Amino acid sequence: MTDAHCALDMKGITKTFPGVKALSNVNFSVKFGSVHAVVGENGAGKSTLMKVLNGSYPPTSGTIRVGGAEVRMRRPADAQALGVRMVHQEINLVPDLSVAENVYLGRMPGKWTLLRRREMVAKATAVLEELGAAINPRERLGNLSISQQQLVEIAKAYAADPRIIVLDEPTSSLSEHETAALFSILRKMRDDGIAIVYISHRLKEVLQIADEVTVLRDGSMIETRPIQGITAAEMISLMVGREVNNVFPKSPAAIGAPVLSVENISDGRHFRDVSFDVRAGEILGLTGLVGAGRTEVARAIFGLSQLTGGTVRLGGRKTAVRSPSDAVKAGIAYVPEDRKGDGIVPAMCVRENISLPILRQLSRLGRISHGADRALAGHYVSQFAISPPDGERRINLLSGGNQQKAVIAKWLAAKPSVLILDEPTRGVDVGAKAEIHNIIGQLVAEGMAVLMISSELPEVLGVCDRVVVMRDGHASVPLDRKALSEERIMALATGEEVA
Amino acid sequence: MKSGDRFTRGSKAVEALSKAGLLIAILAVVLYGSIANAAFFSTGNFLNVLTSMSIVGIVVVGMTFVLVVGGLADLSVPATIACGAILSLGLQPMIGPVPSFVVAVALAGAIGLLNGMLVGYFGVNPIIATLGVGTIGLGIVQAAVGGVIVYGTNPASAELVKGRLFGIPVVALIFAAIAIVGHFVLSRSFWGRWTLATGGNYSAAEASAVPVRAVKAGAFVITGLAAGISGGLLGLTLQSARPLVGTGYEFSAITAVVVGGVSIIGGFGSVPRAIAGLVFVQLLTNVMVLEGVRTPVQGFVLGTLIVCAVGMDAALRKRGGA
Amino acid sequence: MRYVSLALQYRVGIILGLTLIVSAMLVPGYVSATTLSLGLDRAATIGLIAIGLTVLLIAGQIDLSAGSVFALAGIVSIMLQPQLGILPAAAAGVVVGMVAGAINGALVVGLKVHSLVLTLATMLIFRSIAHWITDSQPVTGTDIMFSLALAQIYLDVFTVRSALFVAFILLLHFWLTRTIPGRNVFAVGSNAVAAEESGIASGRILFFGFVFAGTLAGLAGVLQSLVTNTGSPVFGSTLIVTVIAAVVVGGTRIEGGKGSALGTLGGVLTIGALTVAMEFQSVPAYVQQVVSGFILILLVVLDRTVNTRRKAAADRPAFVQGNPIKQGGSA
Amino acid sequence: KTVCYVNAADSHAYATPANEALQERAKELKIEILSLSQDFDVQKGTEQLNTCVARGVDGIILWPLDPQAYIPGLARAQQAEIPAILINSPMGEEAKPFVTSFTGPDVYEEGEMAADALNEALGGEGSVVIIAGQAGNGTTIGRVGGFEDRLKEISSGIEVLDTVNADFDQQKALVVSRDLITRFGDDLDGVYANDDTMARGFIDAWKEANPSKPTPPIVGINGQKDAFESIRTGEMHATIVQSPVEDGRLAIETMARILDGEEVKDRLPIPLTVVTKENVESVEPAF
Ligand SMILES: Nc1ncnc2c1ncn2[C@@H]1O[C@H](COP(=O)(O)OP(=O)(O)OP(=O)(O)O)[C@@H](O)[C@H]1O
Ligand SMILES: Nc1ncnc2c1ncn2[C@@H]1O[C@H](COP(=O)(O)OP(=O)(O)OP(=O)(O)O)[C@@H](O)[C@H]1O
Ligand SMILES: [Mg+2]
Ligand SMILES: [Mg+2]
Repeated sequence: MTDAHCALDMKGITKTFPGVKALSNVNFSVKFGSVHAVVGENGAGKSTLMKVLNGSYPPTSGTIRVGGAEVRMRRPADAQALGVRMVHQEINLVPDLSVAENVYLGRMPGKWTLLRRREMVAKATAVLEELGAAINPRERLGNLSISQQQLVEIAKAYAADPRIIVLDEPTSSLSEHETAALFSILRKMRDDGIAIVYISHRLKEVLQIADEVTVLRDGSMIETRPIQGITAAEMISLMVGREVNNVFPKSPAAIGAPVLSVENISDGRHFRDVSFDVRAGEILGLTGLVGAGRTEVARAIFGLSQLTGGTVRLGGRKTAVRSPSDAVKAGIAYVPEDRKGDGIVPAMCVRENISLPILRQLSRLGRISHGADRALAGHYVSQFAISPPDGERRINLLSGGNQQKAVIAKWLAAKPSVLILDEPTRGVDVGAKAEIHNIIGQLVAEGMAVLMISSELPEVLGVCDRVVVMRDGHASVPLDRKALSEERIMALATGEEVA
Repeated sequence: MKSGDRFTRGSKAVEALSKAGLLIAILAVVLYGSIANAAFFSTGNFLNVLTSMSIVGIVVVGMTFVLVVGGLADLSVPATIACGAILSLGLQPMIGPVPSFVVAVALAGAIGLLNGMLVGYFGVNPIIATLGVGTIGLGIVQAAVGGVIVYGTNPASAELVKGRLFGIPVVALIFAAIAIVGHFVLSRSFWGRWTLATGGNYSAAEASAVPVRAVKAGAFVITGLAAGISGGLLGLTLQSARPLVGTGYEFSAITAVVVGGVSIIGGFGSVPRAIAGLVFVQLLTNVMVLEGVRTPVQGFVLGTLIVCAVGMDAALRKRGGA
Repeated sequence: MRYVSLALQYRVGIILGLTLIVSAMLVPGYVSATTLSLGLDRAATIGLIAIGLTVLLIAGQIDLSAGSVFALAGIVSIMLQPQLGILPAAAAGVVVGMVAGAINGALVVGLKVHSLVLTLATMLIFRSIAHWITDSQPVTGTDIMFSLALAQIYLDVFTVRSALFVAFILLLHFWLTRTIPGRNVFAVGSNAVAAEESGIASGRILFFGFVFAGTLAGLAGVLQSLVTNTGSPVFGSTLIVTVIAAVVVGGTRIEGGKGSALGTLGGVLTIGALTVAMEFQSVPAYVQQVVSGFILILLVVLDRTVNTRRKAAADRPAFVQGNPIKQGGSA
Repeated sequence: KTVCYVNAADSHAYATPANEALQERAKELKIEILSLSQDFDVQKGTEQLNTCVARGVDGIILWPLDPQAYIPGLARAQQAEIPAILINSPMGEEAKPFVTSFTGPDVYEEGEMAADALNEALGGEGSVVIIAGQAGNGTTIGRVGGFEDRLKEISSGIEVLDTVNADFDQQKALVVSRDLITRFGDDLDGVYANDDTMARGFIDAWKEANPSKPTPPIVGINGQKDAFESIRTGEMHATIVQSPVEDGRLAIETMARILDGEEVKDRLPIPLTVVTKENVESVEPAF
């Protein structure tokens, strides 16, 4: 493989972490002027492979060639010197610097260490414009929304004129519009001869943009194929090693009385006059573009932020939820969107994470009952097939999907009557996604009321009974799913059509 | 589905080593001490060490909570100790020894509460908050007593504290009781689990219905109470108290906790670890004094030791995959 | 609302102004060239150390050993006077500060440990060395006349010390806001992992941050020892608390990522002005303590209330993050 | 007239009564006092001298904590023609040209007196330990230096086994004493503590270790009430009384005389009294 088109050639890459062999003997190569997709289940090792390429993790063994020459990547700076740029799965920016400074982080323009700020801002403006992002380059980065930060992350890699660019799930928090803008840039870069590695769980996007696709499973390379002649179903079966047919299982459940109703709630900042109700045995979808205010609605209902107006009723009774513990008492549970930040306590084991919200119930005279604690974790580890099936393992050593299952388990242990799920399948692979949908299906079958926030329209249409669309802090009335299509939701979300 | 054999338990050995490391170090000091100095290995000497470490040991128990909850350190300890010592002696003529002690500890707890409110509810950096509260507290204490020494007026209470029960000094028994309660709370109770969770990931704990603000504040209240008890006992044993009695106790306590391998970033640690750190530091100091090592050299050795302890801990933690 | 937030942004300046105005009205003889120049000279010692600490705090680190370095550097600059002569000995003292800073930096970066604990340890170590080499006795310089000359006031305002302080703080301001390494210091303090991922050698920045802080503490110590013609192992033992207070009052965030040189200037001057004013009124030391503790907490609480926005995932300060230095992300 | 008083600390067992006595006497003498507290920080004190000069006072009373460091400040005062005197502790020879007088007890002399007392109690020989104050502190240096020099001077057979720092802190003294007692056991014939507080710490440690044995001769300094009590019961051999009240008063009185244009002696000591069982009933404790 020494042909001139070969931008990147990784051979026999193995990477072990204490307790986990994340990659074993992976071969991976990418050509200049092509988009190479990498797919695989959660924890398959996609991000790890890219971090090895980026110099963030030194490989345990294996060789890397860039443009035909063997190189050693000891730190990210080495990779950057070779023209490798990476857009991380998790946003990895400096909140206290300006947008422009973030775009040029590590390579600000200047002479004799003197910074040329005006030049930097002008260049950043141009790059952001090209990406279709309306962001002021002088704004402090920490003040931006997650999706805007994601765009800055992309702009940062793009602005560096890379020879090889790696995008690790760049679209997970982008709207369709922003995704489209990104794709047109990617196509342009490809035509300029840049090698692009594209990681995504959204197989539809992969089919749209990629020229080749590599499938990873359990840390091993399974296959590399041209995109022509491969279907989503084939990719899925390669990823999970078996056939998965029903991507969005929807089990019918008997719908009962409203459990949670909110009337004209506002928080004075992110949303206003939002009203809806969630009924027993129902999945109510809450969708919209990124930044529409869905997460804030959920956090406010759960007591993580305060409402400034409106009423919340549970089982018909007016309730004031001021803190998450109020919410738990009232029977509300919330699975947050930022798993790493708000979902898990990384240094604790799975068992300790699961029992956290109901510790008091497990305790007598302040002492946690050891038996009850273990039993609870054991129950959920086996019910949700959390892998590895060991409640004593530290949760941050689990893959993303398994972490997510543990977070959901944590909340089911609290026996809520309303479960709020915020992007429960974001960044989760198809296999785990189906499992999570199954779990949700079972829950509503048992009569739970579920409020599910999701940006993925196929998921919303496949799973939810009714859907509320949010735009700019305002919510539509709940719409029956039979009356909905992706186009209709998009129209409501973008405001291009009066409902 | 996914096979479990990709997952090994590589971190166990490292974990065991990090636990055993301190015990080995303690044994080494004991061994060296016994060989080097005849007076070292004797009941009398060990009782001395035990008595000497009890007062600071009580603070160590509290400080462990502060470090574990992610509160960095409580620098207001000298003020709290002074408050405990001065009030428990100064109020004796008015309300009697036991009520004075209770009032002293309660007021120390109130200082802890103030720290806790600032750190937990206002989000002030713990270093700044406790530094500020400590400065203010010490200032008020000094203004209150005008610098003069406060003497005890109740010899019976002093005898009680200085006495022995079954041959063990009473202060050491009090310390042991507090350490056991502290250990139980941190490792077995829901409050302790909350403390670990809050230190481990504040937002996740908050989103798991842990009352994070209260838990964070609680760690400072616990330290305040502990320092108050410590100060009260100090006052009673010495039968005199000055505003500056507590100087240096905050550093001694932090040193012990850190040498014990409790993470200063929070989310990890236990009372026995911290106490093992304390025992090690105390025994080492004892050996050095018995050997006639000069004070500056002692400081040098102690400082070097902390560097080694935290360095080793960081190295082990990294290999343990934290 | 906009005025309020503007006022909060420049709160150090406002507090400093208020202090000066109130003092001028209440304290006779406060507004005079001598008072101000001597006040500035007093502030210079704290100020020089504060300059180094500002950089470190912005980078998300702290140096508790500055007081010990201050004493040690001063002692060396005095002890070597007979052998080297005054100025070379002074240079040697500054080098001692630099070396001490390098030790701190190498240990923090190399061992990847929290600087709070590490500099607590080196604080003990450097202080012990100071006692060791002097046998706990103060040492005296060779030429008292040099000290007297050094304490002279020039141009009615500046002493050598205060001129150095003002010059350095202006340079620091320029460096932090206008140069690439200066901006990188903010990047490292705000999110060390992201900085490292972007090819910024955060280890090197931290190392030189400590060297810089050590050098300035050394310089302050040498100047102090030259001015007093004395090197003492007990010098500077309570200094670091005041310095931290000054820097934090100046709006630098102790968790890293935020701060400014001019803020530090404001903080140092506020504390200096306040102290002089209270001393002019014979306010007892413990009341002074209460006042400065109160101002410290007030300003920090204000800072918190201004900056309480919803916490974003990336908005957590590096100082309390799991990996203050790069440890290569996590799963 | 206004006099600047740079004191050691506002809040301290000895300094506080001294400050108060000085203030009170000043009121009688119609002198306004500008009181600055060093809080035991030399560096602060050197700078406070500048404040005094800036304030343009008529005289300066300085409580030095270091034999040298204040000289430039004093020189500046001299340039401004402000007379300065020292209270409580003297400074080095080089400081002489800059100060008009030194009033107060001489810590060095106290060390000498303590040496004499202990020498006498032990009959000129034996092994002792010194429990010293803070390392590097002026009082500690004087009291230890005076003691050691005097022993040499009278060629006493007393051997100093060890000098340990307990920072004028009773608890620290208690802890180090425990170790000293373990270490030297029966070899310990006497103790010299730099102040009575630390002597108290030693006594407590001794009683813990040997509940029945009488204490060896202990000499302290300061003349605190509880030290007097200990001397009565025989737990302590001697202490040296220096009265803070006299200390403070003498300083301001001297300054008043200087302000009136009188000549004063360059050394005005306050009386130091060695208190033993013989005279314990006839002497007033210092505080
Ligand atoms: N720093 C680390 N320490 C220990 N284990 C790790 C670390 N990083 C990753 N792992 C483990 O390595 C495996 C591969 O993880 P990786 O993040 O590469 O998966 P991925 O394919 O990117 O998954 P996802 O789709 O969830 O992003 C997982 O089992 C993960 O838990
Ligand atoms: N970290 C942040 N700091 C400041 N404002 C933020 C932050 N995150 C979000 N916002 C703002 O809050 C508002 C609502 O955001 P929210 O996260 O609720 O939207 P969402 O619909 O849930 O979108 P997402 O897909 O990002 O979860 C938006 O105006 C957004 O810009
Ligand atoms: Mg990944
Ligand atoms: Mg959201």
